[in-house]
Amino acid sequence: MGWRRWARTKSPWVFHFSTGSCNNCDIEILDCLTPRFDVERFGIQLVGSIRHADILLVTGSVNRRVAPTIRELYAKAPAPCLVVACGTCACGQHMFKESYHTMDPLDAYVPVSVYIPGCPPKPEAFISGIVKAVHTL
Amino acid sequence: MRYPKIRECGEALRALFGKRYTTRFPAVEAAVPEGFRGAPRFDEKECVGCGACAVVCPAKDIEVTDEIKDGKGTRRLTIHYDDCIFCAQCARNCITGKGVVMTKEFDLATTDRGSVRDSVEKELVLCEMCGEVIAARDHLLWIARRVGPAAYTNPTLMLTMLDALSPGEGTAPEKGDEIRRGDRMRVLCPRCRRSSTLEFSLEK
Amino acid sequence: MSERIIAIGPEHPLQEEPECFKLHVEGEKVLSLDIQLGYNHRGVEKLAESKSYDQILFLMERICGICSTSHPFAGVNALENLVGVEVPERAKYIRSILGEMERIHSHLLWLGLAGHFMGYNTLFMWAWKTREIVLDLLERISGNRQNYSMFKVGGVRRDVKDDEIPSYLKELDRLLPALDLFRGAVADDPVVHARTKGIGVLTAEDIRRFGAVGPTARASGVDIDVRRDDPYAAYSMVDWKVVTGTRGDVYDKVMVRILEMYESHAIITQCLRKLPPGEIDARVKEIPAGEGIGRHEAPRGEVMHYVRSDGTNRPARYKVRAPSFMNVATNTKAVVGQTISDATLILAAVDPCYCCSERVSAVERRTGKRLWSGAELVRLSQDATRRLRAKMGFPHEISKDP
Amino acid sequence: MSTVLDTLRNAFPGRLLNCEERRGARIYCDAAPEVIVDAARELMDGHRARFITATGTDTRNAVEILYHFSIDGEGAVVSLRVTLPKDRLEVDSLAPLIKAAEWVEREIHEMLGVRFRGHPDPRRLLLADDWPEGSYPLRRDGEGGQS
Repeated sequence: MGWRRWARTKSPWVFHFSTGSCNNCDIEILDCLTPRFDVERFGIQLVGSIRHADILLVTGSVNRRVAPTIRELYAKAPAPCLVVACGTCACGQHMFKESYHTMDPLDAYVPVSVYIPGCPPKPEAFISGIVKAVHTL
Repeated sequence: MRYPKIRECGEALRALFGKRYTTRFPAVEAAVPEGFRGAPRFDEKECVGCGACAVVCPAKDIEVTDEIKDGKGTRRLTIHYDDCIFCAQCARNCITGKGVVMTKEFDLATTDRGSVRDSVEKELVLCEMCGEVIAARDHLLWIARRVGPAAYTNPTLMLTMLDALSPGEGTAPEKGDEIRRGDRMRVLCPRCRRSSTLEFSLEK
Repeated sequence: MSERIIAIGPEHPLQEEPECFKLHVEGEKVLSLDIQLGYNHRGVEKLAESKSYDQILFLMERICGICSTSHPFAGVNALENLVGVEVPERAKYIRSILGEMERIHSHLLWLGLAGHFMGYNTLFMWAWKTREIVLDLLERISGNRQNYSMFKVGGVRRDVKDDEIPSYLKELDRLLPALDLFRGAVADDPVVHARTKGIGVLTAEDIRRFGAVGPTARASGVDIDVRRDDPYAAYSMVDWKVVTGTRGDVYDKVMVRILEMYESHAIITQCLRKLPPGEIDARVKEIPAGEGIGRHEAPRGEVMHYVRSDGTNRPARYKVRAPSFMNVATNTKAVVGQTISDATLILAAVDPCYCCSERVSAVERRTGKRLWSGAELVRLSQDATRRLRAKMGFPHEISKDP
Repeated sequence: MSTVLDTLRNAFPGRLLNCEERRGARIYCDAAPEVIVDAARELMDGHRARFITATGTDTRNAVEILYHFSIDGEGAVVSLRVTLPKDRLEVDSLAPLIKAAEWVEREIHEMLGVRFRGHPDPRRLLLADDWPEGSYPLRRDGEGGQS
C-alpha cells in the first residue's frame, strides 16, 4: 500500500466549507493560495467539489441551518477524507457556544482529524496544520 | 494601450527576475512581528491565581477549578486554546501584569482537541474554621505587598505573610468547636471573621 | 424553454447572513432572483446581551472577518454617543488609520476576486500580493493579521509606536505603484470594459428604494459617505474626498473602489504624519442608561449599531445593521434580464464576500438534479471572457484557474 | 436639522410625540402605530431621508420598534419609536413604500413575532427551517422560547 499513501500525501486536494464563520478563516485559507504562501508548492489545491477532495477544511461554528449539510457533505466525500477544523469557531465554537442558533461543535457531527486553533490562524498555521493532517494518513 | 500590455509585462518581468516573494515557510521559520498575539501562557512565578483573566475573557474560555483534598486546596487555571480567541484581554487585565503573557507561538494545530491547553496550579489558603476557600496564597501575598503596612490590620493577610517568611513556625492554638473571639487571630474566611468579631461580641 | 432555478450558495458569511441566491432562469436569461439568508446566523445580537461592554467589542469584531474594524468602530461610536465622552485626539487618529487600512485590504480582496470571476487571474494574484503589505502593517500595529482587538469605549487598546511611523510610511508608499498598476489594468483593458460596462446597472432611484450604501450607492452617483456626512474619529481633520461614479454599472463599482483606495492611502499617510502625542484612552468608567446610535463607513458602506443600556454592565439591546444587508437586496433588481455568466459578476459586484462563488451549485427545479458545480459557474463566466477576447483579437488563452 | 424636527413636531399633531434631539444629532420621536407609514413617507419625500433599518426590542411589557432614518445632508439620524402592546403585535408594513424595509421586517417578524400588515413576502429570513414555530429568540418572556 506504500504507493497509495505516497500518492495521497503527495498532492492533497482540499475542499473548503464554511458553517457560519466570520469569514476571516475563509480569507486566510484563500490567502494560502496566493503568491505569498502559495500552497501549490506542496501540491495542495482548492477544488470545487467535495467528490474530488482528500481534505475537508471546515470553518465556523456549525449553526442550525448548515448542521445537516455538513453531515451530508462528509458522506459524499471519497474515503479517506480528512476533516480539518480551521479556527477557534470550528474547534470549540468560540464565543458562539451560548447562541441559540448553534448547537454542537463540529466534532459532534463528523470525525475531525486535526484542529487548528486561532482567530484566525496565521496562514503558516494552516500550512502546518494541513501537513499534520496529511501525516495522520 | 490596447496591446501588447507593456505595463503588465513589466510587472511580470519584475516578478520573474526579482527576489523570491513566496515564503519558504516550513523550511524557514515564519517571521512573527514584535507584539504578535499568539498563544497566551501562564507564568508559573508571576501568576497569583486570582482568576481575573477568567472573568474578563470574552469567550469564557479560562477555566478555574478549586480542589480541596485532605485539608489542602489547589486552584487550577486552564486556558483551552480550542476556545481561545487570542484577544489578549487576559494579559491586559492581569492584576500583576505578567501572570499571563501573549507568546509568539501560533502553530497550535493538534489531533487531539483536549490537549491544546496551558494550565497553572496555585495553592489555596483555606479558612481555618470552616475550610472555605479564601484565596490563592500568592494572591494574598500580592495584596499584602501592595497594601504595605496596612496588611497588618488584617490577620489573614498578616498570618499568610508571616507564614511565607518562616514556614511551619508558630503553630496556631488549638481550635474549639465553635468560633470564639480569640479565633480572630487566625486565617479566616470573611464569614467566619464576621462571626468571630461581631456575633460573638453581641452575644456576650 | 422552461424556467429553471440555479442556486448559488448557500454559503456567504457576512453579518449573520450567508446567502443562497436562487436564480430563476430561462435559457441564458435571468428572470428573477430569490435570496435566502440565515446560513450564517449566529445570533450575535442576542449574544451581545450576555457580554459586558468591554467584551462586546470582541464579539462585534467577529461578526465579519473583513469588517473586523468596522463593526467595533460603529460599536464604539454608538457607545460613545450614549456616554457622551470625548475621545483623545491620538486615539481618533489611530482609529482612522485602522479603518482605512481595512478599507484598502478589503477593496484589494474584492478587486482580486472580481478579477478571478472575469477570468483575469493575474489581477487576482497581484491584488492579493499587494494586500499582504497592508496585512503586515496591521499585524505590526495590532498584533494580528485580522481581528485587531484595538477598539475600546473611549479610546484604543494599543498605541502606535512613534519610532516605527517612518517605516510604516515607507511600506505604504509601496502601495501606490501597485494601485496605479491596477487602475491601468482595469481602465485600459478592453476585455474588462466589455465584461463590466453596462451590466448590472442600478439607478440612483433604485439605490434609494433599496437603501443601498457604500461603493454600491456611490457608483450610481448617490453621494453619501458617513465619514463626511456625520464626521467622527479623525476624518474631519484630514484632507480627502468622496469618490462617486455616474453609471452604476459593474465598471463604475470597480473604479469607485480603486479610486477610494487612493483616498484611503492619503488619509492614512496624513494621519500617521499628524499623529498627535498624548493619551489613547479616556477611561470610561461606566455606561449610563440610555440609547446610542453609531455609524461607520465600512468598506462596503454604512454600518449602524444601536445600543440601549439600562445602566447595568450589559446592554439591554444591541442592534447591528451591516451594509451588505441592504446592498445584497439590490441584486434582485440588478441581475434581472442579464445572462447567467454576467450574473456571477453582478452578484459579486456589491462585494458581498467571496464565499458564495466557491460553493455554487445549479439545481433543476422539478427533479432537484445537480446541473453545474460551483467551479463550473465561475468557469462559465470565464468562458464568456474567453469568447470576448477571441472576438477582439486576443488569440491567447487566459490563465488557468488558481 | 431644526427643519426635520419642526416637520416632525407639526406634521402629525397628537400622533408624533416627544420629539427631541439628543447628543450627536440623534432625533427620537414616539409615533402612534397608525401614523408610521405616513411619517416615513414624509421623511423620505420631504427630507430625502434614507431608511437605515428598524430595531425591534422586547421591553417585557411591550415590543418597541425603532425605525431609523438617515438625513444624509445633515448627518442626523431620525428614530421613530412605535410601541406595540404584547397582546396586539401588529403594525402596518413599510415594505410597499420602501423596498429596503422588506428584509428588515421579515427579520423582526421571526425574531420577535411582530406581524406586519401588508407585507409582500412574510417568510422566514434567518432562522433554520426546523426552528419551532411560535418561538422567538429575542423575546424575553418565557413563552418566547430560549433566552
